[in-house]
Amino acid sequence: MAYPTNYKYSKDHEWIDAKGDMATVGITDYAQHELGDVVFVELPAAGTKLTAGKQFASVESVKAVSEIYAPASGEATESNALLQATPETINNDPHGAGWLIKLKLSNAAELDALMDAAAYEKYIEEKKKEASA
Amino acid sequence: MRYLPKSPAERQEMLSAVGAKTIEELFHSIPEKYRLKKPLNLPAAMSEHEVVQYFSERAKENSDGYTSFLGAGVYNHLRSVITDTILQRGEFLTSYTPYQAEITQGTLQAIFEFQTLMCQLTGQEVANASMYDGSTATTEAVLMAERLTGRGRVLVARSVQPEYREVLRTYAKNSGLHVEEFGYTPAGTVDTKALSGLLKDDVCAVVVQSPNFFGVIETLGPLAESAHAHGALLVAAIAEGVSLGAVKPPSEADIVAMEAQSFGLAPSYGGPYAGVVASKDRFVRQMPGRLAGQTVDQEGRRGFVLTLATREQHIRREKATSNICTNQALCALAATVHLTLLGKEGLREMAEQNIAKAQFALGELEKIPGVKRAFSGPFFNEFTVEFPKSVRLVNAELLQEKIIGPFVLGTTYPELTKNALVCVTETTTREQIERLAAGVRKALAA
Amino acid sequence: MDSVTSPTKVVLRKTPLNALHRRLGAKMVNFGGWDMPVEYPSSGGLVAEHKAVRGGVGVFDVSHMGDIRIHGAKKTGGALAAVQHLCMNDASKLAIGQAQYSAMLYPNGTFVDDVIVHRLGEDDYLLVINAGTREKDIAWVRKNTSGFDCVVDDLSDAYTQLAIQGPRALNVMRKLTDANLEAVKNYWFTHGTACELKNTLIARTGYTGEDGFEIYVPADLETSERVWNAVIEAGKEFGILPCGLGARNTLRLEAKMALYEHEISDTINVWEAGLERYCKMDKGDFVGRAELEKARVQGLTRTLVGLEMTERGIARDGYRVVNKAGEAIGVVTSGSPSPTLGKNIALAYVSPSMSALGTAVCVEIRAQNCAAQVVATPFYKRMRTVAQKS
Amino acid sequence: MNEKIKKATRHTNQNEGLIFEKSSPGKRALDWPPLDVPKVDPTKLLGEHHRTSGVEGFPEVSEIEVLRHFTRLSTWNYAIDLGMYPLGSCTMKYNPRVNEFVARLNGIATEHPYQPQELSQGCLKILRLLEKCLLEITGMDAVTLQPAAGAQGELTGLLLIRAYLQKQGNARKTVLIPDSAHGTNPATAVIAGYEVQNIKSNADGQIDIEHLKEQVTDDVAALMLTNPSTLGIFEQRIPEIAEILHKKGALLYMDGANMNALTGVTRPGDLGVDVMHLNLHKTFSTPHGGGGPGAGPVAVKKILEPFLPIPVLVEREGGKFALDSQRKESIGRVKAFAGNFGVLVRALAYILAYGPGVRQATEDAVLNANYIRKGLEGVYDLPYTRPSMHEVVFSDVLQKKNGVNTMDIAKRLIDYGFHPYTTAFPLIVPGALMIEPTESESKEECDLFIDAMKAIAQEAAVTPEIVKTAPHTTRVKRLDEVGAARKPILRWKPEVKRSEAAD
Repeated sequence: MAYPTNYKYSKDHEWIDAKGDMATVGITDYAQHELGDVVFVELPAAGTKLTAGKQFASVESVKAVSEIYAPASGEATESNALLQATPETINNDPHGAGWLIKLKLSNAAELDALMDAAAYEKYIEEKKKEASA
Repeated sequence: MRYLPKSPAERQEMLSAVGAKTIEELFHSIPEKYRLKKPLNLPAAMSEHEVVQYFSERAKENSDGYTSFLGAGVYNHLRSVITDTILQRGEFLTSYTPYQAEITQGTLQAIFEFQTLMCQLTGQEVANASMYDGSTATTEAVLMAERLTGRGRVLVARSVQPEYREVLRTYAKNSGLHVEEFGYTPAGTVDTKALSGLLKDDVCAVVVQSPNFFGVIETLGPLAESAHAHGALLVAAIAEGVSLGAVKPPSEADIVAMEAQSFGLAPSYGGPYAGVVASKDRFVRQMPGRLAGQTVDQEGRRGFVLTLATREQHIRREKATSNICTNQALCALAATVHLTLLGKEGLREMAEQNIAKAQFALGELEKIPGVKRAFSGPFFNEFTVEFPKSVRLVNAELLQEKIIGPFVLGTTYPELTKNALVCVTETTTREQIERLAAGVRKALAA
Repeated sequence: MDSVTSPTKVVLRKTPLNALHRRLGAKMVNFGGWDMPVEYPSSGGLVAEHKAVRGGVGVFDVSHMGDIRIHGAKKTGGALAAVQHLCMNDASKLAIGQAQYSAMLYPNGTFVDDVIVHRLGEDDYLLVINAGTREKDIAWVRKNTSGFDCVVDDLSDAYTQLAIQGPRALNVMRKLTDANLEAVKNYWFTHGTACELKNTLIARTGYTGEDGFEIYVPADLETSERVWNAVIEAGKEFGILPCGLGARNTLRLEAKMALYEHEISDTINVWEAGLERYCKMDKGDFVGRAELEKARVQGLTRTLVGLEMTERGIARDGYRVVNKAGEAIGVVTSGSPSPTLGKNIALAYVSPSMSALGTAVCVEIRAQNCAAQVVATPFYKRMRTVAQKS
Repeated sequence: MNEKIKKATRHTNQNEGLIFEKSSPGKRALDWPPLDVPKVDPTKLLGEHHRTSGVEGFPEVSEIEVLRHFTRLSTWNYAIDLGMYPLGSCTMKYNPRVNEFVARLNGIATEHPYQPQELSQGCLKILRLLEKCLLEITGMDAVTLQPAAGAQGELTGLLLIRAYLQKQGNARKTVLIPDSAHGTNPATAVIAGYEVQNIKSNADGQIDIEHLKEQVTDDVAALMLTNPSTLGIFEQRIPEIAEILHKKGALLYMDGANMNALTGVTRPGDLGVDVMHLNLHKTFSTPHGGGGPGAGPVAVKKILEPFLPIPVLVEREGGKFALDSQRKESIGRVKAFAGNFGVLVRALAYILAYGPGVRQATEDAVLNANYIRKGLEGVYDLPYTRPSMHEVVFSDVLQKKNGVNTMDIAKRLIDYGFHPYTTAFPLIVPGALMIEPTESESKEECDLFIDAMKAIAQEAAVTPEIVKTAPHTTRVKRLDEVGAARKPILRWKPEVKRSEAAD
């Protein structure tokens, strides 16, 4: 699956799509692939404060729980209600309908620390090599 | 040794196969000086017959031949031969936790049926596959409430089984949970004034038991309302499950912690029993313990699996909802078979027999001068009476009559040294009750 | 194989070596519409031929096999795309001079035919197909490559194809060609002068489970017979024998190589046939892939296993396999005595629940249940040792 | 006739619905003796509390139906009674039936935990003798039989450590746990109020001593060690490890899950262990019963004795025994009543049957594990080559080449008539196959197992799909765990019939 070039990506495999100080956050196709069939998603309530690099949600497959870390700091304004009934949306459309939360950025500058699509794809290529090695 | 399926020749053969001369070689990774040189100092090996003999002799040193009026959390009810016949099937007895669903459908379906029965009994929406016992189930229920509310104060009624409260304190000590207790009224029910005094917005759960330790049935509706008014959850403990055959289920409670010993499990000097945690669907992700779920296989056939395992220790490790890895599957199976045998009518009749016998017993005791009912609240098969003198002295006299007297409330309630908790079940005969009354009369006269 | 022993009828097709076979006194049969030698009494018959191949060397006329060449037209890549679309194995992994076992599938994941794909050059491939399915195969290839930028030639009648098989095949070939055969590994091929024929395709392939070569020479009668005789001449010192389809069948059965209409057909899919190693689901789309994906999720309903008769009796193609209770649980696809193992063996499709090695079953042989058991396959695996220098 | 792999077999298969689907009003499976006291009116007595019409949805069936229902269900289970159950670190050994018999005796099963202690001397003597045996086997100084299972034993052990350190003035912060440990360890540590710090195993699967030295600070309360480790390898430098901890005032906790490798051969107490729990349902053969009940006694050194949970079994003058709950330093009560007495009885029956000969069981267990290791070496990859004790851990790397993983092999094993080994644990071995035969398996059964494992390796190489889609012989195929977790169905509900829905 292609990695949108207008997104930024974290080493923990979250993506963030920022427009001004409003941003949407989700997990990457690579992440959902590693995780397998998603069965449950735990998201923060609107108003929750997020700190870059700190856990803010968890995504569960049948046999694993993965913590999701905030790619940037800010305040959650909305969480994806769709995921409660159909968590598989994360598997089917990780970069689109499978988004996790909307976020009001407190420091847009943090985004500069993240990878762009090209850098991220190189990054996961490395990961795959390690895995196969 | 009769349990070991190898001949000396076979042992030699296997040894040479692994390339060792002596068995000792296989233990070389244990530093020589730490290997035992002499045999363990244990009693000499016993034949099957001798083993039976040893335990038969111990059995004779117990209460065989005595009539008991003890309950207080462990109840002597009728147990069917059928239940034990099923329990002793090797396929149930010698099977492991059903991780390999394809070859443990028997255990899994039985657990699923257990969960269903527990929901029907307690009026809750979801029940787990069982835990150690009523005391740990109550504790786990509180920890669950703590997780759900994120609060650290829990209010427990003093009329909850004393050992349940002690276990809760042991667990609470290090999880930063603060346990406070509140008292009871002359009716024997929880003191709602005292409760509302303590109830603030930092409370995670209010814990009550019904029928409570004094045998009195609590009214849960209002308790739930006041708890909810402060964003707290109501945890209802049930020590005597049979009561649910005649008493309204604790549906108002948010979490129910039940002891299932009354359903086909022998008193067995304190265990093993089976605890249950039942609750609402919306809380299921925070439930402790195993859960069996219905699903389908590749060919669309109904089957069962352990599910929502991500709550458990073997996956969550330090983030698990509980450190318990097992349920009490075999005890839960006993309860499942027993309740299936009882059925809807059977359980109702059983419960009503308990009520009738308890009422008769209270009547007989109240005829005795100086003996009076201690609490006015409605009760099931246990009730509290007050003697004109210490219960210990009365019980000592009763022992002469080969009667094990009622539970001495004074042991855990200093203010109740003259109060006795009498338990009567369908197994107690009219003749035994009359002997108790006669014995008490004699003891008080003395 | 019943088909092999049934008497010749109608007008059969002949290979350029047909007359030679008859001069050698071969027993001829109708094989998929071809008039082919089943065994050569002069060689000592099927068993002798079989043993020659296992222990020394034998030569087969396999000119009845079909050959389809697919090569790029205007821009390169068209042929590869076509082959990838047609065949289940991953042809993009082929180096020039390399071949691979593969198969063409129907959209439902069953077999059109199994093929050997040779990469002749840059965007240039040769598919060697079965005799019985020639016309069908060629039609299928044309139909399914129409959309691709490539050219499809049917070269089936252009070649006489000889298979020189056995541990001594290398010694024989050394005497016939200047090509550096040591460099030609199993399932690779080269072009070299053989029997004075320049630029002859020499492939280290075969259908016997032994080391061996298959050579492709011009199909005119003169050349064909000259080459055949040269091979026999060169093989004399190694005790070479002319071999017929009878031996070819027992040899491939011991090696568990599929035969069309038996182990594979238009009603059997890849998973059932146990050929998943040659089916690269992750190479991208190809005909049959989608249905195979579904079939995989549904799980197997039958699977190909090897049987060894534990009671007297020879399991034959089409016989029922039954369990102890006599309920049908499968069917035999090929069966015969194994000259190498000295046992009666068979391949059969059975329900997966009866596929565990050691499972006891019965084969219904003329209304009689003969005991057999599931055994590991292939029944015969050759030692991977190169023939000693002579 | 030559059937090399005898165990290749079908799984029993008889259809059976849920008990609720058999229910029909009026059927009953149990009758009551007539009431010998006056009948009463529950509504009058209980008022608003009265559940007038019994429990809604409870089944109504006859005795034969109940017996058949559960007997049929039982045939869908695999069990030790049917064959080898090589679940690594679970010690699935033979459960002697005499143990069941004695646990059900009148005067044993019938006793009430609150009955007078002078009428409980038999029970108390049983508990005392079991305590003595466990102390002799572990080489420790004191023991509590209270904990209901291994996990609760762990918690008890850590609470004891906490209480002990607290008394020195500082309970400390962290518990060290090897990366090879069972998931219960970290879960327990947290419930005991400690932070978890992982310590690495070295290439031999042993604790990296140098690394350990750095990690043992004044904040460390204890190290939780499983020995032999979950790799089935004995931790050789354990006395040294104990010393490192003790120097820093920390204690050594041993998870006794694998005691089946040591009983009668060496004693944790002599190795410097301060506290440990035992799993009576593993080493001491009490039946697993499909997942419990168990018992997890905790044995300790003298320094921890004052903190043992109540009640504590004490001997009074005149050789009388009593349960003492008046102990001010105790960590309190971890479970109601006197432990899982019924389980304790079975464990003692097991020990009495062996006596000092219990060492033979340990030897056979270790012999079986090494025999299987030998038989499968080369066929399966052996990531850690140090000598095996009671279990052996392979990995699936050789089979992965054909896309076959440990779970596939495990499921295929079912078709060969065995219960799978433990899959994908310990975590430090990717794709682990963890095999523990126990002493209860004959040479023949071990050979059958080896044959089956070889046959599967062969299949994984030639026809992987048959392995990947296994099992094929069970009454249900692989089940949809994803569906079960996404839309949980955790109880039966009656389907609403149209007619009812209408009115």
